[in-house]
Amino acid sequence: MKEMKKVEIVIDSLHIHRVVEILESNGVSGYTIIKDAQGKGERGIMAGDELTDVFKNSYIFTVCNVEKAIKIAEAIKPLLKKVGGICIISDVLWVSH
Amino acid sequence: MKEMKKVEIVIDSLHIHRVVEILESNGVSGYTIIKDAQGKGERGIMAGDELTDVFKNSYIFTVCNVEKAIKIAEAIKPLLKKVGGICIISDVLWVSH
Amino acid sequence: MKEMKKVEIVIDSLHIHRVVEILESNGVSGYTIIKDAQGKGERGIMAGDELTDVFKNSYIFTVCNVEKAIKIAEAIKPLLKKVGGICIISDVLWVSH
Amino acid sequence: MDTLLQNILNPPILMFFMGLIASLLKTDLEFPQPLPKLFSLYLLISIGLQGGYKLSHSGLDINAVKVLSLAVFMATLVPLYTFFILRRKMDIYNAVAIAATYGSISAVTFVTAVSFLETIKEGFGGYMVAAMTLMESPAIVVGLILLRIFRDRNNDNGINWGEVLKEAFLNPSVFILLGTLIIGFVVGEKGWESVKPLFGDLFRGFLALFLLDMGIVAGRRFWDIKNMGFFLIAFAILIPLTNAFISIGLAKLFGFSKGDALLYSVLCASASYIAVPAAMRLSVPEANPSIYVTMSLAITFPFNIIVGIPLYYHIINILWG
Amino acid sequence: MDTLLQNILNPPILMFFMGLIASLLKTDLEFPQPLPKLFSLYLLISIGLQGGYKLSHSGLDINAVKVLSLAVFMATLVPLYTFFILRRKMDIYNAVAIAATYGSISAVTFVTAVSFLETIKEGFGGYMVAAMTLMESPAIVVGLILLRIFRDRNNDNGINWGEVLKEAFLNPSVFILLGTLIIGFVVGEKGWESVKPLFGDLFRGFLALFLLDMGIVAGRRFWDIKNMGFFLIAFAILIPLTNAFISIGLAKLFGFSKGDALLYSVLCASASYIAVPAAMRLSVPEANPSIYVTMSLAITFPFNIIVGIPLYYHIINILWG
Amino acid sequence: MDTLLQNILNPPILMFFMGLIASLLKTDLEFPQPLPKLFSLYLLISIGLQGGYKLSHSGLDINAVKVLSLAVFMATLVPLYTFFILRRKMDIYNAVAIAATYGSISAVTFVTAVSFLETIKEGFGGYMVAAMTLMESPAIVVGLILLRIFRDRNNDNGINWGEVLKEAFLNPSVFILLGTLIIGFVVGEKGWESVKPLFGDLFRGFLALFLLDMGIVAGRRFWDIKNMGFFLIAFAILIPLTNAFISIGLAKLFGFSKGDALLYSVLCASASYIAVPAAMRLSVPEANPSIYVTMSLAITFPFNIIVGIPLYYHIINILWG
Ligand SMILES: Nc1ncnc2c1ncn2[C@@H]1O[C@H](COP(=O)(O)O)[C@@H](O)[C@H]1O
Ligand SMILES: Nc1ncnc2c1ncn2[C@@H]1O[C@H](COP(=O)(O)O)[C@@H](O)[C@H]1O
Ligand SMILES: Nc1ncnc2c1ncn2[C@@H]1O[C@H](COP(=O)(O)O)[C@@H](O)[C@H]1O
Ligand code: NA
Ligand code: NA
Ligand code: NA
Repeated sequence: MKEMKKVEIVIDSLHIHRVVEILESNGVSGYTIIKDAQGKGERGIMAGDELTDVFKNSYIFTVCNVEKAIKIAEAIKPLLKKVGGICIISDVLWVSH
Repeated sequence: MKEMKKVEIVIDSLHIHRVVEILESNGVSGYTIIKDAQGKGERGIMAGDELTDVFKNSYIFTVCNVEKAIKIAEAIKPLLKKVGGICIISDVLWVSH
Repeated sequence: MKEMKKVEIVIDSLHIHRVVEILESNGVSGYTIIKDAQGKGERGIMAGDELTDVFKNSYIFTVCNVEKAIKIAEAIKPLLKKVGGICIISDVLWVSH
Repeated sequence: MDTLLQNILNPPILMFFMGLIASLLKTDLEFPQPLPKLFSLYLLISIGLQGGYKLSHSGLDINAVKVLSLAVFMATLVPLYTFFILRRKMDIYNAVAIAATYGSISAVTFVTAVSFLETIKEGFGGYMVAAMTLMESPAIVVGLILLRIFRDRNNDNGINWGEVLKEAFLNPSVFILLGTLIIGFVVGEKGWESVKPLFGDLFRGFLALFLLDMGIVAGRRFWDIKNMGFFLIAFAILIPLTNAFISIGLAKLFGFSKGDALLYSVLCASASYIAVPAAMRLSVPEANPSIYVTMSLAITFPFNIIVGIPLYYHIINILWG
Repeated sequence: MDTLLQNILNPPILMFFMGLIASLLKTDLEFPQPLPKLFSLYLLISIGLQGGYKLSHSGLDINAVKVLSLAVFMATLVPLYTFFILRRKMDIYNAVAIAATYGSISAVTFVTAVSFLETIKEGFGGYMVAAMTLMESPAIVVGLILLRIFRDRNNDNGINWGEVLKEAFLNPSVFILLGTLIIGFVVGEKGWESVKPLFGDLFRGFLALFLLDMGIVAGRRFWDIKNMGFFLIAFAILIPLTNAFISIGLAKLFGFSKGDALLYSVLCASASYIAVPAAMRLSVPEANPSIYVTMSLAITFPFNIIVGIPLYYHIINILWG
Repeated sequence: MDTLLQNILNPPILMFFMGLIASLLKTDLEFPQPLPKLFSLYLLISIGLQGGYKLSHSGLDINAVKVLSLAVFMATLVPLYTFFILRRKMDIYNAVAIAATYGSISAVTFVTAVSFLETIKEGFGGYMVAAMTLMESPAIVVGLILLRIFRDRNNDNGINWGEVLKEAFLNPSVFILLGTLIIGFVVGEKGWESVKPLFGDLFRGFLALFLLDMGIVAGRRFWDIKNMGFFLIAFAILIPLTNAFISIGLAKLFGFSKGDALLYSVLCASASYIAVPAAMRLSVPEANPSIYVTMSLAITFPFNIIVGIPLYYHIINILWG
């Protein structure tokens, strides 16, 4: 089992493709997306009940090594600053296959 | 990057608003909800396939400091005791924005 | 609060029942499933937009003690090797109820 | 026997069987959410609009008032008497939950009875939908009052009555039925005609789709039945029969029309599997949902739509002569 | 007054009220996604096919060209003049977003006006749907040009124009309307007849379902209104009125038919709550969506379908004599 | 040429193009799940009920038996001969998966052919739906037997035959078709009439919606095509043609009616993209789904509904004279 980092991001659904671009440009081996998430934060409630995706969040996480995790964190900060959302990093053991 | 706690809760969808009340009364900066989750536990299978939300779970997590995390854990115990569900706490690094 | 392990698995939806079998055969006290997940990995993009579940992922996690976690990891490797997906393990505190 | 066949050999009922078989054979056939929700919302809206429209023709005469009062009467009586039967065999929480479940009604059972009447060209009053609406909530309130009275004081982890009453009187089913009843009542001929292609003509088709899903869901709970013990299985069949007979008696006594009598008996015989379970889960979490939902969904519902409806109608035919 | 009643007393509008009340009473009534998406896609496809079919009969004469040009004219004028009004009261970002919102249109408001015309048997040109389609995008472009011009240079966190223009001209609403317009145009009588049972006959019913959902969603935003300040509330009612009056004036000047005039005024008076918010969220994230969405969804939309449509029609009736 | 135009210029096919363009232009137009599932379930139920109803009139005569046997024959032959062609170019796993895909059928292609026949007022036998149902499963079984025979012994990570056979004969598509066939057969005139407004009249409309979605999904896979190599692209067009010609030959030989011949050839020419991929993913995970799904969804399906159907019909017209 390899020691890796899990990077989790929550952002409004309209901007999820931006996050994917950042992950891919940092050469992660993969990622998992859960498209429909609700939530609340600085920008208020995202109830996901609109006809538009403006008030809907998406959740995405990737498992990668610490170097990539840091690079991703740096790359994603300005995006979060501009459009909102959160990014957290934690330790995981990857059951390599 | 700030060291924070991630508090995750799984509970039947009908009671998710109770969890939200507890989180807000503890002044978390936000939370993320994934409305539709299935699962199995002491109370048996929650297949989420009924016409009612009685057999459906929801998943919610919040990122907050350790003090709040502990307060939330204490506040949520009686609810979980009564209606079921789980609550887990883990360490995360918040990529502050 | 008990120290436990959180075992997370992402696998294509068609094979989720196999994972459940493995978890139950290792006597976990429960598990939580999020049925619809998209993602990308070695096997390419799983956009979850097909008429079949072939290109859709599911996400499942269980909270259990370290012994079970290791057993599960061992038992799930061959499955992941054959059909793809990932499995990660992390530390959590279980707010016992 | 002939009516029984006639009842079974129509698409909705057969679709129910098909769904039942599908999940007994463990095929992956399913209607993922929110499709079942769409079907049930459609049926409620459609039955409400039609009911309101019919009501705007028939009007609320003395006869209607009579029917409505008897509806409320049974919706209050059933949870009461069943509670005391149940109490002998189980803890108060499950007793309350099951009593409330059988005191309330199942809209789809009602709807199936309506389309049965249409098939055999038997009329009924527009106020019957109003009667159904009135019968949804009382059982919940009665149940919780019983709980309050008989629960041992020392563990009164207080019910949130505000929340509960809201669940009882403002749950989506009740609200939609009420709202669409009013809308159907006020829009009149022209208004109804404009939405009839969706809410009128497609009714049977959607009922078939919904029953297909009901069959699937009921099938999933099928195996829970045998774990349930003889008493509860017997209860899930005998109580509906009892309620049907009582209500047919009342209907005869108060001179209901045949059609009204059937719908009335079906309402009394049916058990809730949407509104009440949600309310009970919130107010009596100590009760085990898989017991009361399985009883009403996997036993009473199929029993009513397959055997019950034609049986009750047969009896009514004999009594009304 | 009579037309007002006639407008209100039909199922779709009443369903909107029902939805509104449902969420004001905090019932759990809701249409979970993707049901609202299904309804809105259905309405867009249906209006497009019908429009194209009508167009294939009427054809694109000089009159049509006139209407289309005036449509584009107003769609460009409105975001311009409203921007300068808004700019006095708020930062450039929100000013741009709100201006774009009111410069564009609401398909459902249009659709409601169409069914109003059908109810009172007033005809209109097949090109009106084309007009609506043309009016969706300009406001977005105008808004972003204004942003580019007036934003202080030093923080130009560059707009991705490619993405934005795609959002403007290739957003799903515009694309579906355009596509189905063409399809409706080419398939002719036989083709239209084959899909009419779904896209024609069920139209009113689906509109009712969609408005029920719109009522629920609008109700959820209802309380945000009072936090919004007098200026924005006034704006959300007076600007639509102004746009309606201007457009009615133009319609009279250029000799529109009554039906065309109503639909034209309704388009100018309506505000977008799907296409534009999405585009603004992507290109002007600094603006607060809950302001511009609440204004168009919870104030302007209800105002238009309840008061606006009959009012504009009343005025047109007087002017056209 | 004329039939080709007639085939293309109807709403469903044009909607397919619209969807295709939508995703080639990268618009966000999409039908989120479970809407596509709703449409496909609807089409299966509708085709099953109609087929069963037609069957209850025509009955299962010798001619029907003949058609059904030839259906099974081709469903067994195609995966066999294609396997050996494929085996020369690729590993056994992908060879099996692709062979099974082309051995089975596509219900929507069939349905499109049915509505093509209706447009040109050409009749066909009620047993054709039964034929389709019989043709879904054999290819899966044949494929897995081939796998078992030719796979090198030393890595036999055993197939779970129980699971696989269930997937083959009890997958939702087969089950629904079978179930609704029976229901349509037994309910008769009255029963069918009661659900016809939904399952009959709306058929074309739903087909249009579904093809719109198919276009979107096919468009997404469009770019995968060029990564696929000449052989597989050629295979995805030439094999359907070959199967169509063989089946037309057989149809002529055994004296099928024109309508039956077309549907038979379309079934043989079509490839599965729902039932078989699911079964293959479970039983042959070593094969790459994005190959066999892209081939059947992005090449063979469009080819059949746009060029294939009118072409096969043209040939039949010539041969039948
Ligand atoms: N403290 C938090 N814990 C969990 N999720 C959060 C937190 N803060 C924000 N989020 C999520 O991130 C989304 C956007 O956050 P914000 O930009 O702060 O509005 C919110 O809607 C939540 O879903
Ligand atoms: N050990 C566990 N790991 C993950 N999820 C669990 C676990 N135990 C319970 N859950 C989740 O919590 C829900 C309610 O648990 P319970 O109240 O024990 O039935 C279950 O349906 C699961 O979704
Ligand atoms: N590095 C990763 N981080 C997060 N999720 C992953 C990662 N790699 C694979 N996955 C998930 O596992 C699924 C199957 O992975 P694979 O078998 O590698 O295609 C992918 O579709 C993703 O959802
Ligand atoms: Na009852
Ligand atoms: Na406007
Ligand atoms: Na084939």
